[in-house]
Amino acid sequence: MPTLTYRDALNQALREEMQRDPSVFLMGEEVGVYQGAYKVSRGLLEEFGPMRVVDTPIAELGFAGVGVGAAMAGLRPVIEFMTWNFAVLALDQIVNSAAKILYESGGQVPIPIVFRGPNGAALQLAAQHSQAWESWLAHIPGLKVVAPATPADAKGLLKAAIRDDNPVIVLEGEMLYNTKGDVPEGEHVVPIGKADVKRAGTDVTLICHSKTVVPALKAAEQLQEQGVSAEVVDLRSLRPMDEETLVASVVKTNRCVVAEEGWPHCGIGAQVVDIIQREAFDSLDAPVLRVTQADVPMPYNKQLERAAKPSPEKIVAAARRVCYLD
Amino acid sequence: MPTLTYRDALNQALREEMQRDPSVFLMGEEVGVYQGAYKVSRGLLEEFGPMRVVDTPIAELGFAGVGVGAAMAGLRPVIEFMTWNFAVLALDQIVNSAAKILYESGGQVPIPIVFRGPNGAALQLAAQHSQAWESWLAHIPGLKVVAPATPADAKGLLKAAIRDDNPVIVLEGEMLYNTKGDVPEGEHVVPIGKADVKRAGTDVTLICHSKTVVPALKAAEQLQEQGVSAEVVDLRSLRPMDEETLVASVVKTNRCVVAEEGWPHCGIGAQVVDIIQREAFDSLDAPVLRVTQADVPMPYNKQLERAAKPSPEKIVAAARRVCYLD
Amino acid sequence: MATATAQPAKDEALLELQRRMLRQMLLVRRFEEKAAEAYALGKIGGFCHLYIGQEAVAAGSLAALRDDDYVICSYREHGQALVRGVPANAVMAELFGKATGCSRGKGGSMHLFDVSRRFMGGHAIVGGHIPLAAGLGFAIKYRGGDQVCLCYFGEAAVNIGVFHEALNMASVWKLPIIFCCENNRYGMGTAFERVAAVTDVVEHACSYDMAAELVNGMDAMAVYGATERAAERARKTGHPTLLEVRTYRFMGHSMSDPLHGVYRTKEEVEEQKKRDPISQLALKLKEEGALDGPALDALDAEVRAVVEAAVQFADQSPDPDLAELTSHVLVE
Amino acid sequence: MATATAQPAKDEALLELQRRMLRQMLLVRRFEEKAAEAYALGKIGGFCHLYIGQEAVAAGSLAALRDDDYVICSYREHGQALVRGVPANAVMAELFGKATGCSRGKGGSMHLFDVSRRFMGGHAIVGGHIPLAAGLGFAIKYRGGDQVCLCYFGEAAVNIGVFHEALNMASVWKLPIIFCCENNRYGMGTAFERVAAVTDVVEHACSYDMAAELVNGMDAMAVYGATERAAERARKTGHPTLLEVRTYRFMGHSMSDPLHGVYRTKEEVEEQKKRDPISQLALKLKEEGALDGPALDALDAEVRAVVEAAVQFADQSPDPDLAELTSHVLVE
Ligand SMILES: Cc1ncc(C[n+]2csc(CCOP(=O)(O)OP(=O)(O)O)c2C)c(N)n1
Ligand SMILES: Cc1ncc(C[n+]2csc(CCOP(=O)(O)OP(=O)(O)O)c2C)c(N)n1
Ligand SMILES: [Mg+2]
Ligand SMILES: [Mg+2]
Repeated sequence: MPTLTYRDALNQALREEMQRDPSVFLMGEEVGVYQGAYKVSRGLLEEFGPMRVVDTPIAELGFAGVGVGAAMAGLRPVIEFMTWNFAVLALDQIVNSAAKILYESGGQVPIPIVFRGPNGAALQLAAQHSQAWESWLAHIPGLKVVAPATPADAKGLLKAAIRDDNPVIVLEGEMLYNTKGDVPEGEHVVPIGKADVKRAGTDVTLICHSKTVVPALKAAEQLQEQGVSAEVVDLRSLRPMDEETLVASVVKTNRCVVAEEGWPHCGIGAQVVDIIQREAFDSLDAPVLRVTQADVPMPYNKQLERAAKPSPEKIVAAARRVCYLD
Repeated sequence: MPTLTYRDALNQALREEMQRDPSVFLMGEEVGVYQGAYKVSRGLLEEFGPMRVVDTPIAELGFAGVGVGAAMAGLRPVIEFMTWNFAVLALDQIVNSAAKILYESGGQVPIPIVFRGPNGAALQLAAQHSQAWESWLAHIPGLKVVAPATPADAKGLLKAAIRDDNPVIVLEGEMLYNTKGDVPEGEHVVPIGKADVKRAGTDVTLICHSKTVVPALKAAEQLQEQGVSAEVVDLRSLRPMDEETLVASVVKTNRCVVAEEGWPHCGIGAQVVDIIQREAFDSLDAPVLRVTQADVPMPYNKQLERAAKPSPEKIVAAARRVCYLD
Repeated sequence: MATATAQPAKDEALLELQRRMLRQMLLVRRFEEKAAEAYALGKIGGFCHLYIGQEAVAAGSLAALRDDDYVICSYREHGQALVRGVPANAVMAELFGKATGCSRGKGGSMHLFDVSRRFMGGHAIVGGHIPLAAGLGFAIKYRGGDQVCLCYFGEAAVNIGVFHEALNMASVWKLPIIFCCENNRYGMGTAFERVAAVTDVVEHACSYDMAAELVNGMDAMAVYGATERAAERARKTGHPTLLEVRTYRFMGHSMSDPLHGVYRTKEEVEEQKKRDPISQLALKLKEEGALDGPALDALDAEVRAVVEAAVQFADQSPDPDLAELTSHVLVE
Repeated sequence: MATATAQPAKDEALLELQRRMLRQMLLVRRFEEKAAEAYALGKIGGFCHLYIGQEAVAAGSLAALRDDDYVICSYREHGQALVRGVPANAVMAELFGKATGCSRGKGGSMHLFDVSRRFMGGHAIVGGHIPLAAGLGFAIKYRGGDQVCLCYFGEAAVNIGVFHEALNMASVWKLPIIFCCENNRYGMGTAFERVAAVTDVVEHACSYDMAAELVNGMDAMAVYGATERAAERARKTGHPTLLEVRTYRFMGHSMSDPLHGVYRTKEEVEEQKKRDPISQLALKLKEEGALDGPALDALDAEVRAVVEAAVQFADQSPDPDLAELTSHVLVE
């Protein structure tokens, strides 16, 4: 199987879907001439031309709306946000148009659209440019939300998103774009709504997604050295959420830690906790603990930023606490 | 103590604070000449003039930003959103300006601003006009979020919000504006961050806020008739959240139901569950259950709408389940 | 001579068009009068924004469109829906929240949809549907069609940012859109001049290098002509047009609103009612001998019957099944 | 005669002003050259947008302001901060993320603040600070002051809705604001003409009934003059002004960006560099005999020393205490 970066896996998914279906097009800031702010769309303008790879003005709300309008007419737009930080300006169109028109119209107008781009913090980009929006987006009925952690999942979930007849949010990671992994060639579609056990274990379940899969896997290694066998479950899909897989893991391990990049209050982890305590109440030997970004706007200073982010150490510490080792 | 409507309690708080502090002003759509879309600002234009009661164009993002800018210069704006549904357009200014400037500036620029208006569904206003945004707003560090349920709390929390040197979100309820209650005259300030036990009980804790306090109290009455003593805890403040009061109640009752107007996935209730299971793990005799809006865009049809909303019956049913009565 | 015989035919077609528009306007008027009654009886709920006074805009502009063109509206869209041909039964049933409504009772007054007529909905966030119109225009161009997209919005929407974002993109990308601003001078209780630095909406076209026209919205024929010119421009060159159609609403902002309120005088409303687009067109047709009193009465009786039937249909239709609560959240 | 003696004095003041602006521009240039070095060494992180090429805009416009006026900027604000008088030490330390930085190391390059100089920050969401400027202007008017608020933004911000919302409110309410659009022809890698229907930003002033001026941004004196006229208008009448200042950035969009990239040619950049605002002003002063080679060298040496000291200061300053992570989230 070829090894690709996460970036190239996304690029491959876009290219293959655009080749496959002429109604798929890509629109966003700098996606064309500039080849993508993070080069995810490299080469696509040359292959598909300016009608299918469309550079926009800086007008997030407007071009998100253009995408929804085009989807109303049956096209399959992929709207790239340079980062999800800027998509906050476009939420009205995502939430009030994309997520609601099917329902409001009594089922007449499907909105087959994808909104994608990097989510969460990169390095030292400070408060306005370092935000993780998954819990906001996952809150909204009428959307699907996925957050791939590996190149293979990036390709497979983006393909699934483009083929889905509903609005799908794809949360990527700037810090993931350069990571490498095996990626199946051609037809590789990962179904939306399925979590993935990235590492099996028996003593504690570490639930994570997107960028936090990396520290969770590192934490699992460290825990292994400390005699604790951790199972790492990657949510992959944040809406719908794969309750079955999560609950099955916790029923086995009896202990659980949830890690996420976002803020704690009403984060994705809170919802995971809600599910676990409800569906695995009798299996739980300890409260579920969470590892999140510190409850602060992201600071610029490197040390402070590091202290603000989830880390393998923080996950290990939480895992040890739910195992009553500390 | 005089009896006032929730609407008039808010009006009184605004008037008193504007009389008290000349740097307080009110800005929003229809707040002046029209006397407020829901008449919360009735009479204020006449008393304070057009520089302090400012009618805006329909430009939620813009006038929210004007408010933040004025706060940067030391004024104390109260920004009214006709409803929080429209404030989705203004989130960039709330989240990226109001909530972050103090931090980004290393503490130099406080933002003493209030954003207020009715939140959640009224009657048959359909999907775009019936949304409850509390979990989104409470997610953001740098904000405080309150949601009064009674006229007295409406007055006291709005006064506290206006006097606070931080950005405070005040979530009101269109369906609450006409409700009546005793309201202390003059200086009545309810501290932000304190929950309120609206009814004492011993068998199960019902946690609620804003509009769900009414069905929760009704549910408690019905439960009483069924021999179950329910304690009703009104969160009042959604950020910060009064963990102490919540946990103390559940430690006493050992059972808990959380009701809210918003959608289930990553709602306020998920955060409450996270707190309860973490801090009262050993006291819990059953999983915490939640009552929320159905996970759908709000339908227009009256019957469907009723089925979508939380109700005393749904709260009773959940309470009976956590008491293992059904 | 060809022209000599063609002339009367053309005139006849023109009169026919005007009679058709008159009927449509009457239908809208009578429909909404009934809707107001039903609202007072609690059969219609939520927000209900009447179009009374503005009928010439829908009738005139939609007459210039083809069946395969797209139409998209704000929440004040009963008139456009009816003129576009959405059956009165389906519209009234939607206002009643019934399963037979054009949005199955799930949308209500502000969200009328009929995809079979390319009627792409009413939308309730001010300005929110303007970029959707740009997207529909984008899809037309993407597919190489010669359709147009007609987008209605109020003058107060000009103050919201996304209007500008959409107009700029429509112009840069040359999208076949007719932006039809129904300037009725008020956004809720706020007079436009109190919140807009420039009250001539057409002025905004300059900033986007867009064709524009100021139109008398009380004259259905004027609206028809301007829309036809804009549609031709869009079909032939792909270029968008901004129409500022000056009109007036005779009723309150919505059914929960007083008729004139504090923001305008009773006299102003009365004065404006003298420009009633329906009486004006009826008078014109009478003067031209194309319509007599009995014919007008017959027309009125006919549309009243349609509306009466619609109310009965709506009344007798069932509510959506409770299972509909969770359907249409996603395409399965 | 009074005028005869006044003339030389006025000339001398003018020359003095130009020498001061020259020094400020040199300071900005040398500062940023060093910042680029420090970035390459990993001492500065995140996004770092250099101002090189645009120095005449900050120098010219800020010379027309009073100390009690407000200034607010986008993320490309090193130049404005330095010219406004924020000490080079504090700016460099901020870029280094140090506790001695003007935002205590928590803001970084895109969020320089100095309230003591009414420097109300760099802001990183395109267009997001434009309504903040309107709010600062509102506060001035609210208090009855005669200050102005000067707001800098790039031409690409004109495409985002909130620019329009803010301009409209500033005009309707007559707020004393100078909207200074630094039109450097590119927003990241996108040429303005590819994404804007009308590339003369001043055109937008018409839609808001606002005074406007097109300014040569490579000429500090031209910028000074236009800003002074706008400031006078604001102080005397409260009216806002839109300045479109044509300039050019000599570097990439940010430090992570190639110098010219695929979106513009090397030749174009080289051609533009011939209009370097610093060389132009230096040449002019030389031609007028107001500055000689050695004096220019001395000036350059002086600012280089200031910058060198700033780098040392930043380097030696401590990181913020880890406890700072949770301070300043809220006012206690
Ligand atoms: C973004 C937003 N803000 C506020 C509202 C509330 N609102 C509904 S209609 C309206 C007035 C709109 O006026 P205009 O655009 O002139 O249209 P008209 O009602 O006159 O047809 C307002 C303020 C809304 N629906 N959306
Ligand atoms: C709303 C938003 N969208 C996108 C970005 C990413 N971005 C940062 S700067 C920039 C270009 C801005 O260009 P311009 O306004 O001309 O200013 P310049 O950089 O030329 O000074 C973009 C697209 C952003 N910061 N904010
Ligand atoms: Mg109007
Ligand atoms: Mg630029």
